[in-house]
Amino acid sequence: MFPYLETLVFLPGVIGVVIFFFPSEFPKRYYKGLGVAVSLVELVVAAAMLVQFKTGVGGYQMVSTYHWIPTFGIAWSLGVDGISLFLVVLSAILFPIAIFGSKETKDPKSFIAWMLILETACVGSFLVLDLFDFFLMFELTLIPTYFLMSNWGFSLGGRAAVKFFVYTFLGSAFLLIGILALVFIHDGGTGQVTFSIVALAHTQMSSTAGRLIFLAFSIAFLIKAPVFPFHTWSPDAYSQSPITAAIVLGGVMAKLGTYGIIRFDFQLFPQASRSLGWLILTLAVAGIVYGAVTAAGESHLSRLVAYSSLSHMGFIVLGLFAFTQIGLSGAVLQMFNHGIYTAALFLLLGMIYARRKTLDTSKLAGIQSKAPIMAGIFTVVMLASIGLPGLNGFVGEFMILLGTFITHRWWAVIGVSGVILSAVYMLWAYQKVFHRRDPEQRSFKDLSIREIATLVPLVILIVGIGIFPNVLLSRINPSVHKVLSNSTTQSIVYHSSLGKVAGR
Amino acid sequence: MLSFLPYVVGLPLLGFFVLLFLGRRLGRPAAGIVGSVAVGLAFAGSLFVYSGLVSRPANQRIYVDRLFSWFHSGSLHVNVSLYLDPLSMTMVLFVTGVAFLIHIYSIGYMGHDERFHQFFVYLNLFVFSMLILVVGGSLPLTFLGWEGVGTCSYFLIAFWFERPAAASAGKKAFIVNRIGDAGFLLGSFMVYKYFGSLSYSHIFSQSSGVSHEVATWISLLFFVAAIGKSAQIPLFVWLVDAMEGPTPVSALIHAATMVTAGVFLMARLNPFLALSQTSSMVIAIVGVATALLGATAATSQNDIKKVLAYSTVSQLGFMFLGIGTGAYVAAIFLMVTHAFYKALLFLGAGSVIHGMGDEQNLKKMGALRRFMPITSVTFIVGWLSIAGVPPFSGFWSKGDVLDSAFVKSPILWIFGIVAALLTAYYMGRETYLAFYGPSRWSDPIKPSAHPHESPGVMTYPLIVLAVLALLGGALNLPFGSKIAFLSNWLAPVFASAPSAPQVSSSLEVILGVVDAVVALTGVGLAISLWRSRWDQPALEPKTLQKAYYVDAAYDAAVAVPGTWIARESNQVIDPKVIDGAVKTLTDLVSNTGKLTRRLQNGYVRSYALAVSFGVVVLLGYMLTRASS
Amino acid sequence: MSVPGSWYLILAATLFGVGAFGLLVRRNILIMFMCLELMLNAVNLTLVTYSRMLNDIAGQVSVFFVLVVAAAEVVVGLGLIVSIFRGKRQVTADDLHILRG
Amino acid sequence: MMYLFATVLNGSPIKFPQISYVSILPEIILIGVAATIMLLVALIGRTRATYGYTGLGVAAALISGVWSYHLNQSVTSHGARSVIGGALAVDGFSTFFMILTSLGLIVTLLVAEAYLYKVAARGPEFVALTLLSASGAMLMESAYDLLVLFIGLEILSISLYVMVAFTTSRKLSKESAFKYFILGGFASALFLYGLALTYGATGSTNLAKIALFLSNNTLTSNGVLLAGMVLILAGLGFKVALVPFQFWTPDVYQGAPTTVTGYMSGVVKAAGFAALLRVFFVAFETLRADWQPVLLVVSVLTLLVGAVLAVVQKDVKRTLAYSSINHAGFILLGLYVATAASIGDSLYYLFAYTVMSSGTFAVISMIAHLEDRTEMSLSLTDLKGLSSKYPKVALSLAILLLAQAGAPFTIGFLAKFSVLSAVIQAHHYALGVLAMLSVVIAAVLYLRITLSMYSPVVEKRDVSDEELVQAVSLGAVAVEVEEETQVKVKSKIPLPAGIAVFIALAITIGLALDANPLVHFAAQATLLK
Amino acid sequence: MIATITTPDLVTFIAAALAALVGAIGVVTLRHPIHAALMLVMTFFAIAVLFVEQGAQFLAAVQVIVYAGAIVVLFLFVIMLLGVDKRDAIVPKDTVSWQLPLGLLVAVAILIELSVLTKGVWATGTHSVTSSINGVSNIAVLARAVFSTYLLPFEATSVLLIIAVLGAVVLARIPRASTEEEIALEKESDVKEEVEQK
Repeated sequence: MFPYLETLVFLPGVIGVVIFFFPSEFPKRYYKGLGVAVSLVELVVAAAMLVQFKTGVGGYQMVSTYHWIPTFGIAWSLGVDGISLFLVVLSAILFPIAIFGSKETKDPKSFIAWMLILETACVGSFLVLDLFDFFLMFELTLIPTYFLMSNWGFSLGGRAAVKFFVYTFLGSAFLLIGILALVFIHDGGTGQVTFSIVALAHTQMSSTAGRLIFLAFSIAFLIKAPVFPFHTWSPDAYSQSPITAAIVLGGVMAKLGTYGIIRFDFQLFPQASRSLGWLILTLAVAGIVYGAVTAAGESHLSRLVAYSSLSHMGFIVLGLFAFTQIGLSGAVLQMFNHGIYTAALFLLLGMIYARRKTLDTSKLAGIQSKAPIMAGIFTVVMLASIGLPGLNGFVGEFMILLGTFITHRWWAVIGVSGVILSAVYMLWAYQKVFHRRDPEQRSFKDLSIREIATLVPLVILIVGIGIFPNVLLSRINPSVHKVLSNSTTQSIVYHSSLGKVAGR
Repeated sequence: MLSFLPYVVGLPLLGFFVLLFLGRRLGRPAAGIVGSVAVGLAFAGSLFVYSGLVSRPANQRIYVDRLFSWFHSGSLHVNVSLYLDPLSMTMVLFVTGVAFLIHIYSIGYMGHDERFHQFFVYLNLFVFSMLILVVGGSLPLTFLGWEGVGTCSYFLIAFWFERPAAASAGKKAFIVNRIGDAGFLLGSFMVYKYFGSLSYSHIFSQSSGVSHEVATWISLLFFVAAIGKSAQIPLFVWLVDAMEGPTPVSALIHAATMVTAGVFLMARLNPFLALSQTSSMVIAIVGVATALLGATAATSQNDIKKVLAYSTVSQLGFMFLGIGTGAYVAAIFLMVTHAFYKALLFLGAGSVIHGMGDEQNLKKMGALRRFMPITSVTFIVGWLSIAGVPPFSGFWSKGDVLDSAFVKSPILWIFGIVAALLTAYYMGRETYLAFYGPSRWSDPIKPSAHPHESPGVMTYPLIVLAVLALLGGALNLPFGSKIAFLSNWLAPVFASAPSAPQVSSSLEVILGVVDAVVALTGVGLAISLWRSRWDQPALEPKTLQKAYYVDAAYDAAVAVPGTWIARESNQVIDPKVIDGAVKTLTDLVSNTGKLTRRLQNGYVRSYALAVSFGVVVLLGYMLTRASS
Repeated sequence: MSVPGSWYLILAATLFGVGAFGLLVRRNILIMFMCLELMLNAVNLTLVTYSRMLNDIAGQVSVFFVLVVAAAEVVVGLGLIVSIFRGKRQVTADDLHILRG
Repeated sequence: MMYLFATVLNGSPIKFPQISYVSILPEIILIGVAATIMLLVALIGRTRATYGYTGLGVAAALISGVWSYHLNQSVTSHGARSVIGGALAVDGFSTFFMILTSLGLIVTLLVAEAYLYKVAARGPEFVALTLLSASGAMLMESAYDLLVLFIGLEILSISLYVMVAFTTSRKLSKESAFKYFILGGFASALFLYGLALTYGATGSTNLAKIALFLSNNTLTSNGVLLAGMVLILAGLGFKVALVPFQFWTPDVYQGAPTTVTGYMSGVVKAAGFAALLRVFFVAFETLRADWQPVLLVVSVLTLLVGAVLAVVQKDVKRTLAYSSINHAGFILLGLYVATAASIGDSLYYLFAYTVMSSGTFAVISMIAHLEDRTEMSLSLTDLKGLSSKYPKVALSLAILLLAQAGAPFTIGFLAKFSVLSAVIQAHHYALGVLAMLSVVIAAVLYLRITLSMYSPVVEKRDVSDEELVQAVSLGAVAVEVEEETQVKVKSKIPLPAGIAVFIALAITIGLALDANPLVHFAAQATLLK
Repeated sequence: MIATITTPDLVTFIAAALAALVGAIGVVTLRHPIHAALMLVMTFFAIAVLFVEQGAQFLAAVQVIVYAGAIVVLFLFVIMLLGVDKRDAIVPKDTVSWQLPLGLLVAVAILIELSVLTKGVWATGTHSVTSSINGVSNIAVLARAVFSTYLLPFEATSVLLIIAVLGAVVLARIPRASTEEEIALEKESDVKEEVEQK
């Protein structure tokens, strides 16, 4: 079989590295095209993988393993399941769009190279089945992002980049300790050093150890997502990144956190995930409300999106820790959806910025009368983000809240308030920016064909998934079911014996 | 024939897409015609579907059309399915019908607007959403329509978004509605939790299985949704602001159809209400209070549309009174007739505004009957109808509601009667201020304002609606069960309801007479007070003008502190407290660094001292380790 | 019988301490350097004493090497000092404290 | 002749030890080539071009490296041996370090080429001194006797004093040379005193004999021994810059010629650690309970001081000096854990660190050359605009710095990972967390340097740091990116330095992608005895 | 134990020890470098005496030749060369106020700690059998050791001497700023550095 996953993981990164070695005579204007082409190839491969993916199966598919550093028990192991599937597809969709929509003129060579490396890091993080590899890829995302942010970002991009890097790195520090602790506890029990998550899933440990390691893992993921109160890097990072990077940051990289929770927290520490779920749920709910309220007071659009992401990621985390099939499926679906509409929002912000050189709501007004198409598309995206039924944001949100309501009623009740508040800040901002009349009556060009072409795929996805979310859900559900049944089986086995699981 | 239902729903959607992509190219009036035709065909189609439904025996008049699976996970299966029963059929019919008329009217009314085609884009989308709302086969699908109409309402209120007031009003409507939506969502969750499904056919077949408490919770949560959508106390404030939208919008959305969705929802969920006397009572009380509040506020408004807006609030209150007292049919009956006469009144008001060159202040009108004969006549029909003067439709429908209120509790009835009296009065006041008395519009500043009758495209819908308002009572005349068409038609829907309160025919006659007298009294009062006068501050107290300052209270209690909290959260808590904590940590590091680096003072002796010091410490430690 | 080795060793330790103390408190570069030599001599004394106490030649051999090292160090060190302070009237270590922090 | 002389003196002949020249060939080559260079200078005279001498030096380093590798191979197949009367050991450990030293030496010499051009008159001497110094390092690394160790240490140090002082026309250079000399002398004295006390306590200076003595005898009074051990620790700790013996490091690193700084941070530190390891794990193995807590405290302090003080610095070389202190703490961490695996991990770390650090200073030195400044105190702001002027240089530096920070797909990451895994495997969780915290703090310093490289030269009003931070956290500003003042300077990157940096980069990334060789290599080097 | 010590030994030891100590203290305290250097010579001599007292005659000789004869002379040369006449006292207004007390404390602490650690037992090693010093003559034993066990370090010291020569050559040849312009530049850079540092 064609090595889909290997191609997906390595293609962009390798080409990205090669680009660094291109001679300086290579014409600068071709780099962007090259970047788009490579990421489109990636998209095609991802689509082919999507077609190959068997529905109704819960486990990993297309698994391949290569023993990388046998001394440390490290293998290079790839595999895809319903949870990672659409995150990979999401990355494959967003990268060509982001690169195509980029307007960076400075040093396009490095820009494209870093973007492609970032794609490898993102896709790799979703596809690897080995904790070491995951950590490697998880960390690797920081470097291109750091450079993109500091070199092509806004005036304070450098500082935001450092803040972002250090903050997330701090989380990773705990993650690494957690990984090692887990591996060596497993080693102590079985005498086998391995980083394979499949093998480590059945590690026996004391509940205290489980909880501590769970927290070590979680802190990294909560920072990455971000979840209240570990979010303060995100407004700075989102607002100071070049739009292209912000798309990836908000669209794809935030999902690394929630993906990590499902893949690692739930599968490796089912006990602790449940016993400490209330803590994370509370943070999630606090984030939903806090993010929305703070967004309402925000006047910078990118920062507003950052706070809204805080709120939305809160929803996703809520769905995860509801520990219901509905909530978890909804959360996985919502990860994809959030990526789509956040990316679209950032693209639109980029277009506004290109015209007005500001994203301050107090300096923008009356765009709708000058640019109805932009306003229309913005409205659709905004409504998707608010969670309007019929658009993609709704189904996930509904399932999350429903799933949470079943097991954690009061958290869901507070979470529902996010539905109200999201309308408040979004419409408020929309009114300021698009409605009213521009007091200075400046000209404002509507979207060009190119820009529309950038946005249309996303709008189609927004509407399409809003109506036919089953296309995704039918692939997501079996894997989610497996995750949940694994964790419940495990919790039973934990009290009796390990034999059953091993036999399964 | 029933299978034609998806096309009925789909036609406005088709219209929407055609107009969205080709609207600008079609230009005017073609875009308007396309929009109207789409809705017109939908109306025709719904008649066709109706004939299919009515041909079935009464107890089998439920048609479920499962189109495709929307989303599923675990035990949750939500389908996109249409659920047609007499209740939704009624809604489909009057929604498409009234909407068709208003579409036609809009061709004239919006004729000069620069975003003419866009108006129809929104209108068609609205009709589609409204249809989904009424025929949706499961709670999420209803919610889709519910949110869809809300969104269209937002678009249309803010249609003239260059005006800050319009933009704000649109936003306000959406946000206030969202509060209700939260109730809807929570209600749905409760339903799923206790029924394991969200589709109506499943829920209704098992509804008797839940406890009183659960039923109360579910019905109250949905009532929260209804309060938002149908502008009841305490969430009615958005509806008055919504008058910033074009008048056809006010007529269609904020009078005839969307705002009644709450009533529809409660009627749809009657099995739960049937199980919970508590929530029924709550609904009735909220309804009658709203009716009274709306009516009193309407007596003192000077804006021609705001009177109608408060009137709508008040009438919706009547409908909820009906729902709360168990008179579902009466509520639906009132809803339908209200759609006729309120649409008529709004369109009439629109005609006046159109003719007056966008003047809305009643105090600057007067004597318009001479210039706008058709408008004034149809408006008067609307007035008498809403006032409940026999034999206009309002008399019959409102009478039914009040009757059941009387049976339930005379106190409710008394409040209802007072509200009815006021209804007749304030509409009379409006009619007199607009069409009678001296003309006050010859404003030297605006000499161009020259009132004129509206074109045929606007007046014909008025005439049709006037006829409907006059004769709409025929739908459910209280003269024996055979003529009570609506009651029979809707009976299967409300079969689970314990028993609609029955009044003895003699009492019914007495109450009818009382109603008529009250209506006439109101009319007489209006005539006597406003026939020759137009400025009576004593009759227009500030408190009523401001609708008991509820809006201001919201500003003070929610908006101002809300803004403050948001700003504080954004500018103080996030950067100073949370990020501040992070920064404190980083500062701790850098300050430690700054302090420690002072030890590195540059003198080589000091470095040697440090080395020696290290040796001293190490030796000191070894002292503890040395064997004796 | 000769004086016990420990006396010598205590003397050496004291010399070492005095040398170290001198290094810590003096600012004349040359004198600091002399203190270093003093410390090396203290070590030499220690080594010779141990050599006697252990009846082992290794200690004396060590002294031999230390002498060579000290010589080399002095040559280079003084060369360094000369090249640094040539033409300056002052050889105070405290003048050299630009690098710090 | 020798034999005759000896017979005359004393009736019995002197038993000369068997000299295995093969085993000390690397040192011999270095010393021999150094001497040859001096001879050539005397014969040919000086030219401004020093290619020839550098070439000779590199060749010597290369050959001695290759030979060390050969020794390493033979040792792994035939087992370790001690040579020349037990004074030297040839084992996996020493050969590992000798290869590392050769590598560092090659990088240093290649980079020095550009620097030497500026001090042309003394170029050959510099090459010779570097070779001699490296031979001292190799001696330290293979020494099996404290006395040999001391001689090696002095060979290394004394030549280093001269190298640091090579550009004394600058005040900073003078100061750093002086400080290094005085403190180095002090440390030597401490070490020597420690040696003397150890000798007194155990009756020998030979590591094996010390170990044997200690395992055979239980001392009733081990005070002298402990004091000796502590003083030796202080003396060696000085060389590898452990807290509190680290004070010289920032000053000297900053003031020394960058080439020499690179050499110090790489080769010298490696040699110091080699000595430390050898002494403590061979001679004082039995005293583990006594020195382990000391190493714990020292390594924690070293980690923290290195990281925390680095982030408040403004000078690039000074910052890197603190970073090297932080690295030393990490290496020591592995020694503290003191399992076979952890020592291998420490060695791996040391190798990675030496390569990365040498490479980093090589780039810094290259920048000095490109900017046409002989020596400089390179502040962070001086680096601004570097990326637009020399993108390749900037990228190389960025990669090396990030590797030092522990970025994935570099040996820097694997190094940190392996040391940490040893720490965690030994259940020192809190220590692991602490170490990672120091890594996070230290990351700031690397990022700050890259940041200034990639930020444009802005000729605008100075905005204070506080203001900027304020602005970021308020998000109130969406200032446009200032137009850069584009200064395209087309200085040519010197080829030798380019090769040096390339070597460093290739190892940094290449040995991370295929990690097995180095992992095995380091693991085998743990065969200490 | 003291009773068994012969008087000449005791007297010699005490005299030499006193001389060494006085010399050392003199080095540390005397203000003028030349005086300090002379005091250093005294210590060296005293130590040489102590070497002889312990049977290390050869080393005593070397000590006198190398230290007193060569090293101190070198010191004196440098003092003359630099023409240092500025005196530096041990206690003048010190820039680092805590240096002196702390230095004293540390030095004393090291001494105390050492003596406590030893508890009078200084040499715990076993007596050597293989390389005993009770040989024919001190020089012969020493030579035997140097050429057998310590051959390698002995050879290595030659490298040290090369370095010493090389170092001296290099350091002596360091070019001074030759032209006036360069001197000006140097001063300027010095000032700049100082400013930067502050």
